[in-house]
Amino acid sequence: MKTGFWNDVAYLARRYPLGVAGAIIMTVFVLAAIFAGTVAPLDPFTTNPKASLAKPGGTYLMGADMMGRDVFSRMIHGARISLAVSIGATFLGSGLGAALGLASGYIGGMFDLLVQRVAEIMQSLPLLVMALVITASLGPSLPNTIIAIAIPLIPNVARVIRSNVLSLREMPFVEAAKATGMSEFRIAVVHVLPNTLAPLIVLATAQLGSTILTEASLSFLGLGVPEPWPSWGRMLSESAAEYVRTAPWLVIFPGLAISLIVFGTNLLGDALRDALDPRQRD
Amino acid sequence: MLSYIIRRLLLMVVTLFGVSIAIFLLLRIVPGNIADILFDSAGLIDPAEKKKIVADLGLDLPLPMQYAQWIGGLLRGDLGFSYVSEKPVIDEILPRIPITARLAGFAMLFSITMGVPLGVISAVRQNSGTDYGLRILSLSGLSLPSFWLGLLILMAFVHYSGTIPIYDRNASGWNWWMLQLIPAAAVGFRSAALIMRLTRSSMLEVLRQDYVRTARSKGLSDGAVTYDHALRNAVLPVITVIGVEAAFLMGGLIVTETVFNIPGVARFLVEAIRWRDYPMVQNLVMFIAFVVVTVNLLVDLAYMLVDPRIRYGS
Amino acid sequence: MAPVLEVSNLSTVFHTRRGLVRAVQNVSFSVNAGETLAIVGESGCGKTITALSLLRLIPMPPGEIVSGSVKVDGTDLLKLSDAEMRRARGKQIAMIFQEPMTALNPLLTIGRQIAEMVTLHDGLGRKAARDRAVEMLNHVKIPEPERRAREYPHQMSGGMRQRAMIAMALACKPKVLVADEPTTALDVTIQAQILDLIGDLRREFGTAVVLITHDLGVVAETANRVVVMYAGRKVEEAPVGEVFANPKHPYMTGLMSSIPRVASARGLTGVDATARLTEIPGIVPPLINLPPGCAFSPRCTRSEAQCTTTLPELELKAPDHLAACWRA
Amino acid sequence: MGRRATSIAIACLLAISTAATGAFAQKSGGLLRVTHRDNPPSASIHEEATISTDMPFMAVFNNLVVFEYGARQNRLEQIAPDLATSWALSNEDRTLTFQLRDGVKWHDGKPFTSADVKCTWDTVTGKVDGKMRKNPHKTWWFNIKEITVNGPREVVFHLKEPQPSLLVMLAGGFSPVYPCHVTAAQMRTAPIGTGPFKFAEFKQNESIKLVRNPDYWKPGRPYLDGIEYTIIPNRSTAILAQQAGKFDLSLTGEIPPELVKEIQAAVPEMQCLVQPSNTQGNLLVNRERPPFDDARVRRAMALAIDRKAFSDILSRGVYNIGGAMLAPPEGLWGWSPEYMAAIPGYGADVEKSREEGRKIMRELGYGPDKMMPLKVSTRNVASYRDASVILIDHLKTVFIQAELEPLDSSVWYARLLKKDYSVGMNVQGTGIDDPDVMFFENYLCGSERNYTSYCNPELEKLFHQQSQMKDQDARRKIVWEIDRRLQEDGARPVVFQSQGGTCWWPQVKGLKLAVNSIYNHWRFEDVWLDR
Repeated sequence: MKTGFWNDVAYLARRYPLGVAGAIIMTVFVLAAIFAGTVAPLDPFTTNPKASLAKPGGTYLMGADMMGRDVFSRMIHGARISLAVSIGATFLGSGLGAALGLASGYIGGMFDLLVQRVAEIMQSLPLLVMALVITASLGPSLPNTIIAIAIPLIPNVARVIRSNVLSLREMPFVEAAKATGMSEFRIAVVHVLPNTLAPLIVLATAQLGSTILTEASLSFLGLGVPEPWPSWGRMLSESAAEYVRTAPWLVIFPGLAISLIVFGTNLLGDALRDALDPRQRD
Repeated sequence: MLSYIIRRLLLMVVTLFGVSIAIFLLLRIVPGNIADILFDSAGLIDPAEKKKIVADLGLDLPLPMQYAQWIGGLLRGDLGFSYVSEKPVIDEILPRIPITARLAGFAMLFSITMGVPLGVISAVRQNSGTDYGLRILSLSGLSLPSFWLGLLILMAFVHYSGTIPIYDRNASGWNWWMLQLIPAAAVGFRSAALIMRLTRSSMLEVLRQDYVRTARSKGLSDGAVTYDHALRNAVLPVITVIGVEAAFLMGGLIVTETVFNIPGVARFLVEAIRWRDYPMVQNLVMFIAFVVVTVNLLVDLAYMLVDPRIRYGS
Repeated sequence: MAPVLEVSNLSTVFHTRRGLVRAVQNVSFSVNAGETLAIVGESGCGKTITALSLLRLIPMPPGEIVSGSVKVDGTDLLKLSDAEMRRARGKQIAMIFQEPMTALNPLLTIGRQIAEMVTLHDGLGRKAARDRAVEMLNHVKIPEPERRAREYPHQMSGGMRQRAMIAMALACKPKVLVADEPTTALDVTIQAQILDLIGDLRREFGTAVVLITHDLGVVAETANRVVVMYAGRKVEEAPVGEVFANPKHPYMTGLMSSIPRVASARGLTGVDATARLTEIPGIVPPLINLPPGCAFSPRCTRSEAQCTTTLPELELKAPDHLAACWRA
Repeated sequence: MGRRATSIAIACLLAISTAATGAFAQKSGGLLRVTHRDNPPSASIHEEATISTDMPFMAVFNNLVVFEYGARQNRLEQIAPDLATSWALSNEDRTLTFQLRDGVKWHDGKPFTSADVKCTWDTVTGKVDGKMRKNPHKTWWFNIKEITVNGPREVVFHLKEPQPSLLVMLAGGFSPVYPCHVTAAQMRTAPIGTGPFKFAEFKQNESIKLVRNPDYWKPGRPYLDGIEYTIIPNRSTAILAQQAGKFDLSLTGEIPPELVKEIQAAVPEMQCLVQPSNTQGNLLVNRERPPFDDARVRRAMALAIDRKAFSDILSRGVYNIGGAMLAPPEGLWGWSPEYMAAIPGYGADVEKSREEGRKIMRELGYGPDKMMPLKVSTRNVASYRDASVILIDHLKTVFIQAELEPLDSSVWYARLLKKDYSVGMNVQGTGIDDPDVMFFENYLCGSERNYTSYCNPELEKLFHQQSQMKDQDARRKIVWEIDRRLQEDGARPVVFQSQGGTCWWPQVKGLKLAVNSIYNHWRFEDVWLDR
């Protein structure tokens, strides 16, 4: 059994080398996030006037920011924030979207019509505008940032799941389940839901990266996860960008981290799409 | 066909109506109104003065009445006055539209002219070095934060050429083109990457189709097969994505207009939200929503034009 | 009379991550002008790959034609340059496909797709090519050809589309027509019409037809000669009457016994028409790592020790009747 | 070291200005291009308290009097005529009479008269409803009883008590004379003044344009054809654009000291001045909410603050350390270094102060294992947040575990007003370097900007006493005493006094900045371009 599993892993690794690269990148970041406390050499919040804008090297592997805080330690703790935002928002958005799409596709009728209209309304409001208004009304904080980024994800997910459900409803096994007198709800949960998981996972992975970028954009515009939490977006925007000439490390490292993790999620997302959703396979 | 368009137009009206309610309510959920912001900017609060402003602007009226006033005006073509500049909203919005429209247009143009051919090349040379290179390029396009990219571009320009490609309304000639194209490329990079990926996978899908084999069995050259038979089919999903991107592009425009200091509607909208300038935000969002649904309609019509299966209904 | 199409020792392989797939091995056959050769077998036995190999339409990579020759009027297609091969396709050797819905480009009109062929090969101008397209549509008995030429594939029925496909394939009067399961996707009544049409045109143009099918009924009605393929190899070849009357390979026997219609329709002997319909147990083996002996032996009711160890050669088992079986 | 940077900059400045006045080669013409950081809330200087409005629109107007242009500091002793040609005190210094300039016209052609002056101050004192949306400088005029006119060329300010500083406030950039015949709404959008430049255009979030007033009453002025402010909210973009030569001058006080160094390293010919930006970081403690109603807790917090660290981190040591009043050498009223060293919390030995703070907290039952939890509220703006982060870090040294609560700007002042906070970090601006402005605006019992509700009637008597004093040196002694007591009481501990840089290309001539205020030298009538 075990060798079978590892064989499969080896096969997948050969089949999707880029996906493996993505998975490795993600794993590194996730591990860094989980063990941030142990990995980070310094406290990410402690300011130190003597280390203000210290160059990379020595105690400060990636230099220090204006406040004399260690950039490397902040990057590692920042992985927590960025991953929390992206995973949280993706889960929340995809979860709500899937529930809505499932209900809408399955119940149909007026409810479906209503959900579709609402989705259309949400999609014609620019995403960043919605996120801006939501963060402004809830106030800047980590959970609020997650909510603000998650809500605009809902309509897209709901639509994909809905169309999936509509085609699944016509499938023989659903017909068969109906014939056995299974309740509609049970059919929806037992038969239809698991079959929407593959596209859902594909869609969610694709969203992971873009949520990180949205958080970075929000931070750039002065919203997003507030100080002193070291979100990468916050780190490379605002004051950091101003010191780019004397202290380019303030901009380069967080920017690279964002690009790298988004790159990783995209690689992984592509591979997952290939593996799970044959219709979209390259 | 005609009835379809009429149906779509009706749905558009319903959607826009929904958008108007949504934005109206959203804005009023947000804590603080223009009076708070004005007082914040002056660093003090005199409750009496604040109350007066609120009353002057009609912000103490019941919500349905405020909504009716706004929509009533909107239907008559009267967008009201900006709370901040105290000028007619229309005068604030109109001059900014061409600026953003140009940027968005060039960005879209950039992303299509880059994305489609590169996607085709990538698909035709599937699994070659070129393909891998292009795929990594497109993935990085989706991975770079656009404002970061914009900042790096600015920095590079200042460093190497001593000029800075930020908006300059007096620019002309070659300079004008540079100032249009550089931000357009910065904002269009992501869309280009997206279109490239989509073109590639769509193209690969199409290249597997029977009719491509048929075309080759007829003795057509690879070029004719790829561009005449396959590409035509492959761009169909790309067209839909262009529609979806129209709404997404707005987000990119906001940060790009900020980085390149372009006085367009996108950045203006963010400022208006910050100032709680309701008439400005409401009407701008309505305008943007209108553009988005119109683009979607146009995309669907274009789709019909290109795809006979939909045109003649099956 | 020299055969128009002469295929000898054709072998095609696919390089996959799981190993080398020998899709076609040492297949030889020939077809005379105006004749029909049927290639039969279950799906997965290499028929379609053989057909595609004739036009060099195998995707390369992963596919590769490793040996053999495909001579049309004495010219070996496999030795042509890519450009020469493109000129040969459609002009020398044309093909029609199984699924007329997907084999036609949905975004181009029927007329344009036919016209494209003649513009390419016969250098006709736009107008002339268009007239030729209409003429060909007329030829394949499509009513209102003028109007139909302006229509898109999805506006036509399946049978109509296959007619259009045939019109396209024959537009340049190719010497060889490869028809890959041309009727499988069609209704039974339409099937007969299409087969009749192919037959008529074959006689009219003197085209040599290679008909790929798994339907022995079709074979019985249209073919002159039959090639039976199994697991990428030719296992039997004979004139149509001979093969039905006197099948030598147990695989052919098995195929025939699973289709009562053949027997009853033609009243052929050798198969008990009243016998219970039997299916061949098992499936076509995957073409990777085939066993050393006869590939059919695991499914064969008459298999014996030799079958599993040594590959049987094709031998004349009767006049003009080749088969590869130790037990035949 | 920050001190040195400033003094070099000043020396530089003096060198340029003498060179400029020495050679009578002023050239006319040219458009002065200036960067701007944000959209001014309006064009009406009387309604705003920000440099965003003051700097671009000051050149549209004239005051009654102005600070002498080119003087190192804005001070009572160096006040020059503007629309008033002369002024005199009488009635035991309770009556201030101005003789007004003849033949001055508003930009719309109407003549300027004493009625305009009366009108302006009747409005800002609240006597007349001028339809202004807000009136942030109302407290400056607490002492004005009445304004009367004596013919079109004479206006009289009747004061409740003698107040020499009134002239200082009248000379500041925030005290332009408004036309009586123009509505407040128009003053906010398209102002009319008598100044050297006429308002031409104000595009929201885009640009502000002024053009030369050909009928300016001062002959031969201004030199420039116009001034254009381009709004660039992103500071790095603005700085890069100026370095690339797209702009001649930056919005004053906007460039952090550290970046000024960076700019001058990159472009050595760029002229820059780093000077106090008239804003200070305050620790606001809600003394009504437990446990901060306990003076010992407030004192422990005050002892935890390392002001030098704030200055070092935020500005590489450039920010001034002082009390409520701007510290010397730039400020007129701040403590001398010797005086300051004796004030608790300002001593050199921070560790000693913190040890004392820890002792207090231990007595209250806190320790390393039992930290006092706390929320530090602040505005969600970089300068506020950065200061709060440092504050939180410092509070840890006295067993206080604080967490940052960033608030949207619209919520921040509402929360302050409702006293809905425990500890806040505020950055507060003051228009003029004068004790009357500072004390009456911020520390008077019941004043609107007295966020912490600090109320000390005894000290308030001193406020009035210093206000009425004519001898400025004697007055300074009292001001020091007031300031010391404010800090000792922890009324609103001043953590740092910010500085900011202004940069311009050498072709900008005749620009003379006073060092103790950023608000008062933007008339631009003497500025010219050597291009």
